[in-house]
Amino acid sequence: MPVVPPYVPFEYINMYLPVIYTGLIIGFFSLMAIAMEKRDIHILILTDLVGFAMILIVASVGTDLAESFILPGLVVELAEILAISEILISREMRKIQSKDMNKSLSPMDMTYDMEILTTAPNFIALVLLAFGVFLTGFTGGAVAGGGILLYIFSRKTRGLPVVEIEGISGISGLGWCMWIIGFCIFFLMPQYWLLSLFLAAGGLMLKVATKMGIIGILMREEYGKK
Amino acid sequence: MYNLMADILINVCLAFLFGSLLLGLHRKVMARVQLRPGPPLIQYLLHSLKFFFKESSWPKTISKPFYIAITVILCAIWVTGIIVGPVLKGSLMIIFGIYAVHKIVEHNSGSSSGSPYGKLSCVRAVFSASSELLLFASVALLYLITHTMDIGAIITYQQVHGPLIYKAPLLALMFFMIIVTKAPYSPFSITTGKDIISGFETEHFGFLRGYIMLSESIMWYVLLWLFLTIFFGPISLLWIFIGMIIITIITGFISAITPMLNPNHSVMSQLSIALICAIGTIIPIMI
Amino acid sequence: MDFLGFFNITTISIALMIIGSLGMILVKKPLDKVILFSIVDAGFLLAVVSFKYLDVAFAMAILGPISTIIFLMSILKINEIRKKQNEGGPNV
Amino acid sequence: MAFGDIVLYINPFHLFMFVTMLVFTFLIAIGRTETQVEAELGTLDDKTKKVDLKEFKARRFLSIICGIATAGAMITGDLYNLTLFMSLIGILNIGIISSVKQVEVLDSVFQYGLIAMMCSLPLFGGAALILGACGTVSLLAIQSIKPTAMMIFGAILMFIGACGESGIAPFFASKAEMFRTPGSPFLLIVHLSSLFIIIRVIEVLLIICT
Amino acid sequence: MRIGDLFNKFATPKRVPRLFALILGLFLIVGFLVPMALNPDQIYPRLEPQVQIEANDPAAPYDRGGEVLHSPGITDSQYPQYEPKLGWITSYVSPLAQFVMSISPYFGTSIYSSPGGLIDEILYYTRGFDTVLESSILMMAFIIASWLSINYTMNRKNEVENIQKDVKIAISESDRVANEISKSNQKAKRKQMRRES
Amino acid sequence: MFNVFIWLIAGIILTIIGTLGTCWGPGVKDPVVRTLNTEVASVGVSLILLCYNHTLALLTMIATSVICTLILLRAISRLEEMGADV
Amino acid sequence: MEELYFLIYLIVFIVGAALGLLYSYSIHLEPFVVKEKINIPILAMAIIGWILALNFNLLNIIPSFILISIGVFLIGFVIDMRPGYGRRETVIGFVVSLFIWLITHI
Repeated sequence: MPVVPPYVPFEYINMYLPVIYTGLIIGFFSLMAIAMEKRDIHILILTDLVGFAMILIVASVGTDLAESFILPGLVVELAEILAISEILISREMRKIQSKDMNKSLSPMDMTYDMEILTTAPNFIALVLLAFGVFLTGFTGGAVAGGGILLYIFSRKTRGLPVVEIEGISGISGLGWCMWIIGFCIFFLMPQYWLLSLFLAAGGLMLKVATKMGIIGILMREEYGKK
Repeated sequence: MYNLMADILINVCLAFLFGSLLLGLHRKVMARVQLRPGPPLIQYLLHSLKFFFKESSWPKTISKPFYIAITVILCAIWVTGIIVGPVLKGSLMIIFGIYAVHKIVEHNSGSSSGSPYGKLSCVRAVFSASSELLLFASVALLYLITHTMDIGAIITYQQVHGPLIYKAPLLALMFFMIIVTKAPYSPFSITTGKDIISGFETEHFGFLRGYIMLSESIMWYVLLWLFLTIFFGPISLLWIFIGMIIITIITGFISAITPMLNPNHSVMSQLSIALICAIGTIIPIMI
Repeated sequence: MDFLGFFNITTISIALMIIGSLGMILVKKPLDKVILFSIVDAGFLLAVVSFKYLDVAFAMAILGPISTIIFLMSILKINEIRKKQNEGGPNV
Repeated sequence: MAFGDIVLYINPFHLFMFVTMLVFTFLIAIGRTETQVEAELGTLDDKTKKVDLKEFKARRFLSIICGIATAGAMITGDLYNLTLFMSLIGILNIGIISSVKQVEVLDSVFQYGLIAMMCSLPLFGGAALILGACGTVSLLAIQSIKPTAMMIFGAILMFIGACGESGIAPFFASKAEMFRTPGSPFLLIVHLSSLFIIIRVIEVLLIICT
Repeated sequence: MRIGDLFNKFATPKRVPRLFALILGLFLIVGFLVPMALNPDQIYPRLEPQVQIEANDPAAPYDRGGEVLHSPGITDSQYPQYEPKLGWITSYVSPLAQFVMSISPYFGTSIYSSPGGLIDEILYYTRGFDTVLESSILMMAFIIASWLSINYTMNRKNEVENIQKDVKIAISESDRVANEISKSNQKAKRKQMRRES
Repeated sequence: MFNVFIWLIAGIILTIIGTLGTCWGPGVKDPVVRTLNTEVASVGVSLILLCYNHTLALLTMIATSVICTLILLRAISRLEEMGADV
Repeated sequence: MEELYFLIYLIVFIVGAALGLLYSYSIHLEPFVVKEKINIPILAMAIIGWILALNFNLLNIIPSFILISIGVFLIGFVIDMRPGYGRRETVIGFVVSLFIWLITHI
């Protein structure tokens, strides 16, 4: 059985047109909806769909390269949504503050009366972390990050203290350094590829996972206990 | 015996002197159209020389390295423009880049001074850059016709096929719009409009202003040189000079009789011209 | 006619997904949407299983509850906020 | 010089742009911000707008990264890499302005951010269409391929993306309004990066379309 | 001037994203008229879907040949001359992944996404620079978001400045209230005086 | 007989239904409803990725779409809490 | 070295212009006058200058660039006097020399 064909298989060529047209259609729909929409938060939500259209167009090529291009696309979408939603919030805060200095803008505390928040998260988070560490790389980071996020969340909603933000960003910086060193070794001394592979994969995993963890920490106010 | 350094030096001096005279002529033409006597021809030159001997002062509010460096950068890029254009007949893309840096200089010399007029000019520089770059992209469309970006190669192309102004008159119009935009007091020169004093030059005194004026005259020379060389084919230096004088007189007329546009309107009308001309050029190529 | 042959994994999962998604779009209450979303998710899990990617199914099975928890928490909070705002303006 | 499949694409034009970018980045690294003075309405007093130290540090960091990213975009020889550089520049431009206090400026940053997000569709999508049509994203390889309608479609998509990302007319308003804030070195890099990107994209389009 | 009004409308920041979306959306429709076809001569091609998993290959969708630490996998890269160790990463399988491989044929994805695998080859080695950029984008977005939230949107209760501001607001508020009270007092007094006079 | 095309078409249908639902579906004036509707489209996209055997991309997609939704929901709740009119 | 000659002409022109400006300022101190008479020496300078600049090939003995330089100097002197002065002289000189040029070339 051949492991890698010399050309793109016939099936992918058949699948190309439907998928790319789907991408164009959903891109068109969501962009038209944006053009009609008036409120800012709705446009932010709809840009998520524009990202899906992009992913479909990239994925339709159906090679390994296309797959490795989807990952940056997803990351860019996530990153931009995060940054822009934060800007939207701060803009509205400043607007309200300039109108009425007297208004409190701190988030409201909530009491969640859900049993699942006390029992499930620890286990799920542990499993996710283990799975993420096994996967490593970007995917592993995302999975492990989901675990960390859930853990922080559940602790927060139960009113327990969580780790400080500085510690987590320190780990993130360490991951970044590992990862860059891994890359340098790849290009300068390819004979040590195994070492650099582990450095890069581990570093990226740490980095992404801690980034996701930071999201959890950023949101600790919203879902805090009374 | 060919000496590159001497060539550069001669060309820079030539550009500075002739550019200043042309800008003086521009002012004179405007004055005559508006029934004023107007200053002497060499007034602009005398101005720019004068500023080098005046005392320089620094406002308290400036952003330090940029306030000074930006004028030097302005001077340096247009000297580079001379080297790439008249001296080496190099790539048009570099001149495109130089033009972009010129827009940056307009932007930053406005904002680095801390003056509100400079600030407004800075914002307007961003407005105008968004359309002027598209106009300048006419040089990119030339590539579709001539398949080269090299000025020397474009000249030889015109030797074979005749001047490009017959082949692509709309592109020439686009490029001419850039020249009009850069002319003082033109309807599109929103960055130096008199409603914001002198725009980005307001807070630059002494030798810094001298640098700015020097570079502006070089810029005027380079732009006219480019226009004549790209669209009128291999013509001698004498005819280039005569062409420059004619174009300056035309722009003088335009500047004298038109009011300055509101920034949005300026940008959008430039964009409309760019769009129409680009489409009008591309469609014949495709067919 | 073999009607039972119709109930294979493909049709069931596609039916689950399409019914779930149609329901999810037509239903207006956020909490109902979360329930219907888990139906869609179940259909998708079946799809992944029929593609024989056990580890992807595993990851989905873990991430599913997380998304449900997150949705629930957010929706509960938003409901609370809306209730308060209807009572007498925000942060009263 | 090569980073795996990503090869640098260099001629005098790119070197000029690259060096200019690095010069400006250096100036930003050593630069200080200006103090904006405005007259106040109703009185004879002046009102000064300053950039405080905390904000200054964050914005300078982002600006330097933006300068380096633009310099990289000038010399990269890979289409997909170029689009990634563009998105990086887009998000950095948002970040450089996002820490200001004026509501109007924040509003235009937000609108620009929305455009930057939508731009990921034309940028990555255009690059992927070109990949689908040519089988490669290396500019050196694309140069020798004759253009097809699909490649030109992808190229125009990329151009629309670059227009939105760099605030060329008719999408200039959201970008231009961002500049009504103090901090001239940082504003400079926002403007410079977008202009240089549009020039580079025009050049890349010419490479693709001929 | 109608056209002037139109130009002014284009220059409103709030309209720009919508305008952009409209233009882009309309241009996407043009895509249906353009003849599109996938060029089969791609770099990094892969087998048609589900072939490997149906052959019960334990490293299912990402098996690209090669023997662990003996021979490289098959990778069709753009510039093989710049990549002296091309394909080695694809062929490497970590001991843990080897164990997983031995127990079940359905764990291919996780096997090949743990160190050594196709995505590692492309992301880290042949197109490493893309990955640097991609995660720089993520990092920058996080820096922006966390800067904003730490300095502005979060922890508003505890900040000294905010407390000072709150105190100021409270003072001005009480001043205002006092003013209003005194004003109404005066009004009442005036009314009373008028009534009395 | 395992046919990828059935799944592909199912994915396409789901994506388009989800998009339409998000853009003009019932009750989308409420941002929460709109955000939840994007999940349908995301499942459709995931299905298409599955058909292409882009499984690593699929894993990442599942993780990031959850996080995206979380971020959006947080923004919505925060804005509503402030009483902002956006 | 065409550029070098042009540079010389330009410098000579500018020097001439500056001298003309200084000269006219020393002569005419009054404000701008709309009607002025033709000044004969200036007219002579203008005619000589324009003839030298345009018809340099008539005098083959002296190198042409010297002739042009002198001509350009005189032109500059006349053309750049105070506003309102030297206009008519310039026009007359230009017309005369153009006439001569046409005669010699046709």
